[in-house]
Amino acid sequence: MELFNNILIYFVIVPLLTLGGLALCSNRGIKAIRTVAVVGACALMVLAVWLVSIFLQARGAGDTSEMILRSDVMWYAPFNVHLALGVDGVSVVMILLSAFIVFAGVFASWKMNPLPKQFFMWFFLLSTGVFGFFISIDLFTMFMFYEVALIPMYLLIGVWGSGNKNYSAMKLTLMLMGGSAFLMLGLIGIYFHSAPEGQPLTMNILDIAHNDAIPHSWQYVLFPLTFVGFGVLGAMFPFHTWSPDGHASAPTAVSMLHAGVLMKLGGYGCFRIAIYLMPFAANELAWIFLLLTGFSIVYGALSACVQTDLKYINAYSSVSHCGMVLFAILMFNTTAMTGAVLQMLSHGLMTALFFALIGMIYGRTHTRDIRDMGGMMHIMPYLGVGYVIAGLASLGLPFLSGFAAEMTIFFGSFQHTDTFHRVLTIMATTSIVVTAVYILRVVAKLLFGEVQDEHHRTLTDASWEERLSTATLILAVAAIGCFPNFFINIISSSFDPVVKALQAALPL
Amino acid sequence: MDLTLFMYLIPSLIMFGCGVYGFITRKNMIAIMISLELMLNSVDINFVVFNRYLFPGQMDGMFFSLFAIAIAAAETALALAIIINVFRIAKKVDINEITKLKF
Amino acid sequence: MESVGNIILYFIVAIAIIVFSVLTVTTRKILRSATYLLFVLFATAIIYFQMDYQFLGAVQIAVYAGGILVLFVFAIMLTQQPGKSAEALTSQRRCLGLVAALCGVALCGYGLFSYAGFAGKLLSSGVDINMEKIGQFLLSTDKYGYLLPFEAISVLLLACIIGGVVIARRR
Amino acid sequence: MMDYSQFLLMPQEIGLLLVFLLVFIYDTFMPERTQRYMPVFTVIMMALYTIYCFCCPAAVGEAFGGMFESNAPTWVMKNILNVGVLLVLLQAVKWTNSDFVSVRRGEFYELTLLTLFGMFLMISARHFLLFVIGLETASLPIAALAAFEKRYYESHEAAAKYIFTAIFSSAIFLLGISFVYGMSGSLYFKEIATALIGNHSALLIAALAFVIAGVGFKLSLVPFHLWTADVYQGSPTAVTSYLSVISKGAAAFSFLVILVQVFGAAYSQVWEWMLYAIIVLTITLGNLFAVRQRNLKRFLAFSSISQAGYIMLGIIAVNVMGMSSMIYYVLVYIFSNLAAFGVIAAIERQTGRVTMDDYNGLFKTNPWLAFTMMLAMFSLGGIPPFAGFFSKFFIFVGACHQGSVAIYALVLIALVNTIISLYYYLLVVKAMFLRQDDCVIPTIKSHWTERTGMILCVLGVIFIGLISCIYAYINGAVDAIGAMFAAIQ
Amino acid sequence: MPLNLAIVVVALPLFMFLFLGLVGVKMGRKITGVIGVLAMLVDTILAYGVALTYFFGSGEGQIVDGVRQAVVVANPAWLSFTDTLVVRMGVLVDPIAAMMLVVITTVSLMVHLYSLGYMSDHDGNAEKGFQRYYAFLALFTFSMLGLVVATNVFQIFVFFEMVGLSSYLLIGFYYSTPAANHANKKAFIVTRLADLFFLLGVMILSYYTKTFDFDQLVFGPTMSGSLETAQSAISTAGGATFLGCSVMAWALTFIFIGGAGKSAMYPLHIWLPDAMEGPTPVSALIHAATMVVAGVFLVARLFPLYVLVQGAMNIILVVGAFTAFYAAAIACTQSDIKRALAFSTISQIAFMMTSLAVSSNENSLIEIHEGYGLGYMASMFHLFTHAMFKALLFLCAGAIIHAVHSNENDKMHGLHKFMPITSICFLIGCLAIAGIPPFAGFFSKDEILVAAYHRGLGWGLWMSMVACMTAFYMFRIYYLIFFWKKHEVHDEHHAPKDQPWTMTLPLIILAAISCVAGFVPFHDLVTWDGHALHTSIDWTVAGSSIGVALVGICLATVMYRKENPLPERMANAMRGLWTASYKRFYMDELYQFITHKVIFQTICVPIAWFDRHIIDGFFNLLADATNSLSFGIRRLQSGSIQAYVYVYLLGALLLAAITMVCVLL
Repeated sequence: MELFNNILIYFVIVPLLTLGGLALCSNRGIKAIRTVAVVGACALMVLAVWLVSIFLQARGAGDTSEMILRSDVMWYAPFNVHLALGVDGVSVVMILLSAFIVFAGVFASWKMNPLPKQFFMWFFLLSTGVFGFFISIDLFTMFMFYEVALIPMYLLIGVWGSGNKNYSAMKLTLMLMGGSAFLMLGLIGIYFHSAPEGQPLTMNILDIAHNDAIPHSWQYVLFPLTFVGFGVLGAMFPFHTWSPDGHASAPTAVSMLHAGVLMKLGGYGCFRIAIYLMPFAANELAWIFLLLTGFSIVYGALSACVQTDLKYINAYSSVSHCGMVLFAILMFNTTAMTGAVLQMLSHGLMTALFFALIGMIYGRTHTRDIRDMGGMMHIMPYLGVGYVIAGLASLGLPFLSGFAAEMTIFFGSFQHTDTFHRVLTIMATTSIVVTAVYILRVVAKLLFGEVQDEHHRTLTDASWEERLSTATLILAVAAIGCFPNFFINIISSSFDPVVKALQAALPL
Repeated sequence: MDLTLFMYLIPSLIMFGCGVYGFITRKNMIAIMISLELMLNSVDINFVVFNRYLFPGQMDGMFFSLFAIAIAAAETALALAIIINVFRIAKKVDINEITKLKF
Repeated sequence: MESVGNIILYFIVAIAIIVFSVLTVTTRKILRSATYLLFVLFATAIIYFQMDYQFLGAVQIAVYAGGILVLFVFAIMLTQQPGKSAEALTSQRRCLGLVAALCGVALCGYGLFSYAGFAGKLLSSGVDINMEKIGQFLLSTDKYGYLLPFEAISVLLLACIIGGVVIARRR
Repeated sequence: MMDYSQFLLMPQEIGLLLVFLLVFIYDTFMPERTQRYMPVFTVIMMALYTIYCFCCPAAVGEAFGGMFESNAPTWVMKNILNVGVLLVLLQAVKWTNSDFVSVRRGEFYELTLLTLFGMFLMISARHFLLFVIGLETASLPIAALAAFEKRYYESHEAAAKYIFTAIFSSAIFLLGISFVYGMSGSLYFKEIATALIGNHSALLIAALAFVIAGVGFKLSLVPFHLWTADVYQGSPTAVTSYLSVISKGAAAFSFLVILVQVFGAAYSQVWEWMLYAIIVLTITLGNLFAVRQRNLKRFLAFSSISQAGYIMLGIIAVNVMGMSSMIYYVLVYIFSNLAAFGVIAAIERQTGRVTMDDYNGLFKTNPWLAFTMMLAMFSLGGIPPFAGFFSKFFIFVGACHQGSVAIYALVLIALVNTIISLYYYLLVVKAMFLRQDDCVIPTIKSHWTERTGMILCVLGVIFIGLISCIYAYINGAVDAIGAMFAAIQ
Repeated sequence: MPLNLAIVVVALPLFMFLFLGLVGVKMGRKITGVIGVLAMLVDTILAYGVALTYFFGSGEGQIVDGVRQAVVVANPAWLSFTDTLVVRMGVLVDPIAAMMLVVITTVSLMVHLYSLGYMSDHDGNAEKGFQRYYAFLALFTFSMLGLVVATNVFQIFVFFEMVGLSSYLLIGFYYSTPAANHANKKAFIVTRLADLFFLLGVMILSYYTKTFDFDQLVFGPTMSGSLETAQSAISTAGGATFLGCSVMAWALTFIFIGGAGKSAMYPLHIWLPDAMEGPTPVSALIHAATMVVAGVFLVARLFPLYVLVQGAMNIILVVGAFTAFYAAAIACTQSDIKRALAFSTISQIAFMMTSLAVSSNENSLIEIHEGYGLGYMASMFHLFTHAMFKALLFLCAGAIIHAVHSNENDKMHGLHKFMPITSICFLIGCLAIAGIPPFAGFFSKDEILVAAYHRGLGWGLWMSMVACMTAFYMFRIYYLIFFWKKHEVHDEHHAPKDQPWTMTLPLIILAAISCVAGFVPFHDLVTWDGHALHTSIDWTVAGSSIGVALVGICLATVMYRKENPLPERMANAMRGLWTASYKRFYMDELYQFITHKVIFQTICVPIAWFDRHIIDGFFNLLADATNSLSFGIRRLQSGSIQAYVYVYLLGALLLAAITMVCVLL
């Protein structure tokens, strides 16, 4: 099979094999379960790094094609659905990000109880969906993997979550599925206008973009459908309310994977499908979504300032940061869009780190209310330091990932000459202050100050697997922060086709 | 005076209407069954009349009625059997009694 | 121009059908209801005779009047409780029924009477429908032949018999 | 001319009757002690017959002067129904051998096979008389099946409700046909279609409404659906599952044939909008009713109502893609729903518990049953990678292929409804996985036949979507009669 | 010594940070301190080497045609926004950078050494978190060095953030005390707010000029400050205006606000007094000598641009002059010696700002007159000297605090007898800051006053008045600590005494530097355009400045030399003013009100409520509506066959009727 010569397909096969391997384990043999999960996660990590090197080699060798590692196998001929694979720079870094977070997630859920086997099975199903989404360039398979990634959330939150988990799980699932309902209609609409009259319809994104056949009147409908569809997952205001509840109830690793990777599916989809395929409507309607996302940046940050639950704070901060991703994508120039991807990476890693740490802290103190905690730095210095680093990354400190991403976004956005974009950009920049406010507020309450509860004095610091999990993420955060150009070089050329399409669609 | 098609359709229609009325108003299940017979019977008249007036060369309508009578007989038999069964358990043939399954 | 006899017969039949239909569904005694139904069925049979479908008329009398009605009477006898007087209808229920029936009749009536193809159609004479022809059509496999429905209805009847057995069994 | 060779065009019907006869003979003449192997015998016979039908090529052609037609889609549809019935029978084996039912177990299988025969007639009939007979054969014995659990009052109530509504609806249906006959002078589909071209009279509209009501009753489309929930709840589970998938599938197919072949000319003028309204109502009301149900059988009844609305999307599309998606949808629906009913039946048979609250914490005691149920729910809710997702996507694509904006709006409504439906499907999952209860259903050892049935369903749910050749097979079959739609568009 | 070593100078503290932070934690406390000090010593030697090489060496092209050139040692790309907008992380050595290298490493080394003693208890045992402390010190040193060697404005921004972080970490070193916990947050957020403006300024600037690099913004072809280059950079904006002002004015004002935040200019000064919650050596290093002058450094870096943009410069001038007075006024009444020193710092930095700002005047665009070159030089000179004597003062204060365990001067009094060395060092510091020759402060302050008088008589008088106040409040503190009345000793064993050599040695070194630093030939070495400046002491100005300083000192002597009721009476006489000054003119309360009452209570809380109840409520409402609708239509399923059939029939009829109406009409 030609398909199996492509490294990309293994990003789906490996999690599925892990899933199968886990299914064979007994629920009592925790060691076997862990071994299988770790092997799977490591394999993914190796694959991801390998993929990056392949990509760099290909680009280095002068391969300037839009996507590399293309494979195409017919699946459903009547609908022209293919199993079409291919990656560009954006997908490559997204895959790398996912591999990192899966890896960290496995260690973060090391002591998962009860039903570790089932937990890891759902976990790997989720990652199958995520990887599948990033490697696909066919609308149908993308959408399929997208939903595959969504639904395990229900059980992962519902069974292994905490707090008001039933409500949260249901809300999250329904809202995300609601988004994907709009999305599905949008995709069907795109499919039926994917080719000029008389040519066979196609689901292949590159072909659709190449054909550029979607009538403008249809773009006006389909663009909002797809953008909102993905935007819901990207926590776009006002469809973000699943996020605080969902994250608050989700178990650690799930929050990590969800905030770290799954929410990125939204931004990725917005740019790869909504904007790329419908540049005309994107140009025409961007202002609406710019207003929404620009607003949500500040809105999320301000909301985070008053929360007292660690996870709520983080969830609102995600609203703000993910708003920035969509905001930057809508700026339609290479710099801002590159910044958006950097922000996805950055937010993915640092939120995962946040959630990992919160989970570990919660696992010890059994509370997430910052009013009940204090002086944790004394008690668990490792976790404390990790939290501070995550916080600093979040508030955009140089040499950590957030800074490079945000600056690229701001400077990219500011390249627009008109007042509208600039005012929005300035509005967005104010978030760096508000972010500092709520991050430092948490750090001060949670880590510094007096120990609030004497029982907390007996708590222990991170165990080795927790250290490994967080150290991986911290390293990744620092790597992006210290060498942003490495990532920018991978990413930025991927936006050329999109930007070109957008410019071609501009009314003269 | 001519006996037009409509003149036969009118009684048939009224018969059907009576059947509907009976079905909706009667409480006794057997009475409801009787109303249903009226409805089925009126349809038979329709077929026959249409056939005879409009398409006298063929006998489709007539055959349809013929089979419809047979079907009606089968239906009636089965329905009455069920009614009697219900009666054996509920000791009533009142249709208002069998409303346990609802909402 | 129809013969007067036919016209008179028609009116008798029509009025009988209308009156007895109404009585069937309004009478408070269930046994009477069955009896009125019998009259309706007979009147229907007369219509069939008028239409020259003697065979159908005969079947109508034999199956309906002779078979089904007997079933009804048996069922009534089985289920009737002595001393229990007939049902009393609430006026609300009656209104609802009347509305539904009238609406249905009005709609169908409008449809039928507004249909151009039906207007002014008269009975054509000279149609020869004999038993032989009926028999041939009934067992023909060609177009307008009814062998397959004939076989199929036997299956239906078989199914109903088995169904009846299921229902009738004590356990 | 008596040309009995025409019977050769209906090998599936004849084969089915043969199976019926064998079962009947076994039931009637075999000694009492061997009777308990009768269900297995039936299943084996049915399986052999099904496999045979899959293996031999489709009979294509018209018989009896166009009264009966066998072509590729009908062949495929009947095969699908065969598979469904096989699964139903498999799951019913243990139930029919139980103490209270065993005296009548022969009748159960005989009636099931005979109703299936009626459905085959419906599918292949190209003449209204044959269709009516098929319809009655397919619906009347079900009343008897509904009354099968004689111990329970509910069973009788269900039967009574069913038979009354059925007869009423058949009266309405016949009235509609009588109008059609009055306008066209024929009962053959093709002749009627020719005669009705250009006819948009009030009478035609009334007739269409009545025909739709008559078949809509079988499909339990809103507002002809009210019997559904009560009957599903009251009937024995095996019958409910049979009613919900097989009967619905056959009716959907024949509904399409009638609407397209007979009334095709009136599509855009008349019945597109009727169907449009019905679909919106069916999906929405079905969902709204389902949201609050606690009894799982009743719950699945409402869910099946809303599913019927989705199936109708394949009809309103009036194109090859829509029709093949519809058949595919039915196939997937059979597997998903039977998986759910399999679990319900297994649990009900041993504990008698059928409400959602009874299922609280089921995962702890019966992980595999819970897993099966969950897959079924996900598939019904349209979650990938399970088959339900594919069928939903395809049927939406098929509908949108029709092209008008109104249909896009319809699909949007349907999609919004999938969210509601997902909500209540997840309620079941929630009960099984998320909730705890003091009196959890104890661990159940299900019979091997039940287990086989469920495993087959699970395999189907997982793989039907992923293996594209199944859809290709259906699509290829429907393509053969693509000309049918060409006339409309 | 090759200038390339500047890279090592910057990188060594970074390495030390990582080493101490990751490995040091596992090692003993003392040993990490010693390693830190030794590394810093090496770094200092290297920095001196680099500076001496730069100023006095004969390396490649440092002075060409009498112009001292900037040398870019390394400049790799770090973050590419667009093809032209590329952020580089480079090392640039020019006069002010070289000067700053010296200042930073010197003070840092002193603080490293001093902390060995300060961060231990009286038995010489190092405190908990000792390793962390040294790691943070190294981090700060790295950040500050990175800042001063920046090759582009964005790099300065990056290191602005980094020094902000180190400051945050060090202020919060005693993180379990609420005050420190609060202060570090405040410091970070206030400076972040300022940095936001800095960022906006950089965004605007870089948008028009398409570059961040100094060599395209301010350096001419000779790699020294050039008005022509600045003019061409400004002209890229093409006269674009926003709200009536040119965009460049906006950009530069915003950038100044960034600097003002770090340099604690009014009204962004409020974090600095609170920052004194950190360990005193940290205050000496960060909040007196180095980080707080980052703003001055920034303005100096972009000096040619500011010179050409009159509006921005005027803002700086007004802000600087006002802050100088304002802070001095507050310093006169503070009882916490560190706070008093902090306000003194603010005032002195304002001096530097003012000095930069007086450099321009209306016709300076055409004619390069002596005044503004002088202001720049004076500012840098004062920066240098101030770093030395203010570090000295803080370290002295630290020694005192370490001895008496309190910041309040009423716990001190009469310490001269107990701590003679400290007292003398402190006195030297006071004399230096008061501007008494021959101590360092005299020379630099004198140049500033000269520059101010150049600008206008009013500015000169104003600054002289502030100089007088400086002398007054410094000696007020001095007397209150060391004299006033006899120190009450409660416990003979713990009587205050001079601290161990690790703490005393830095004092002595810094005192020595303060004595001689004034003689460094700054006008030759550090000028904005690389040309040596020919100045001589203007004795009219110098005399008057000595005079006002003496007036201040005398006044302080009269009031505070011995215990007497005079201060009390004066305070009572001007109760309102005194209290306002003591309460720092209620700026903190104002901020508190704005942040807590306005922003938090009327914006954040309602937004959070809105999100939970309106937005989320809407989605919940959808769900509830579905549920109640579901409940509402339940009656349809009444269980009665007749009702079912009724619905069935009416449904069919309605379907037909509606279709008839639609089709036939």
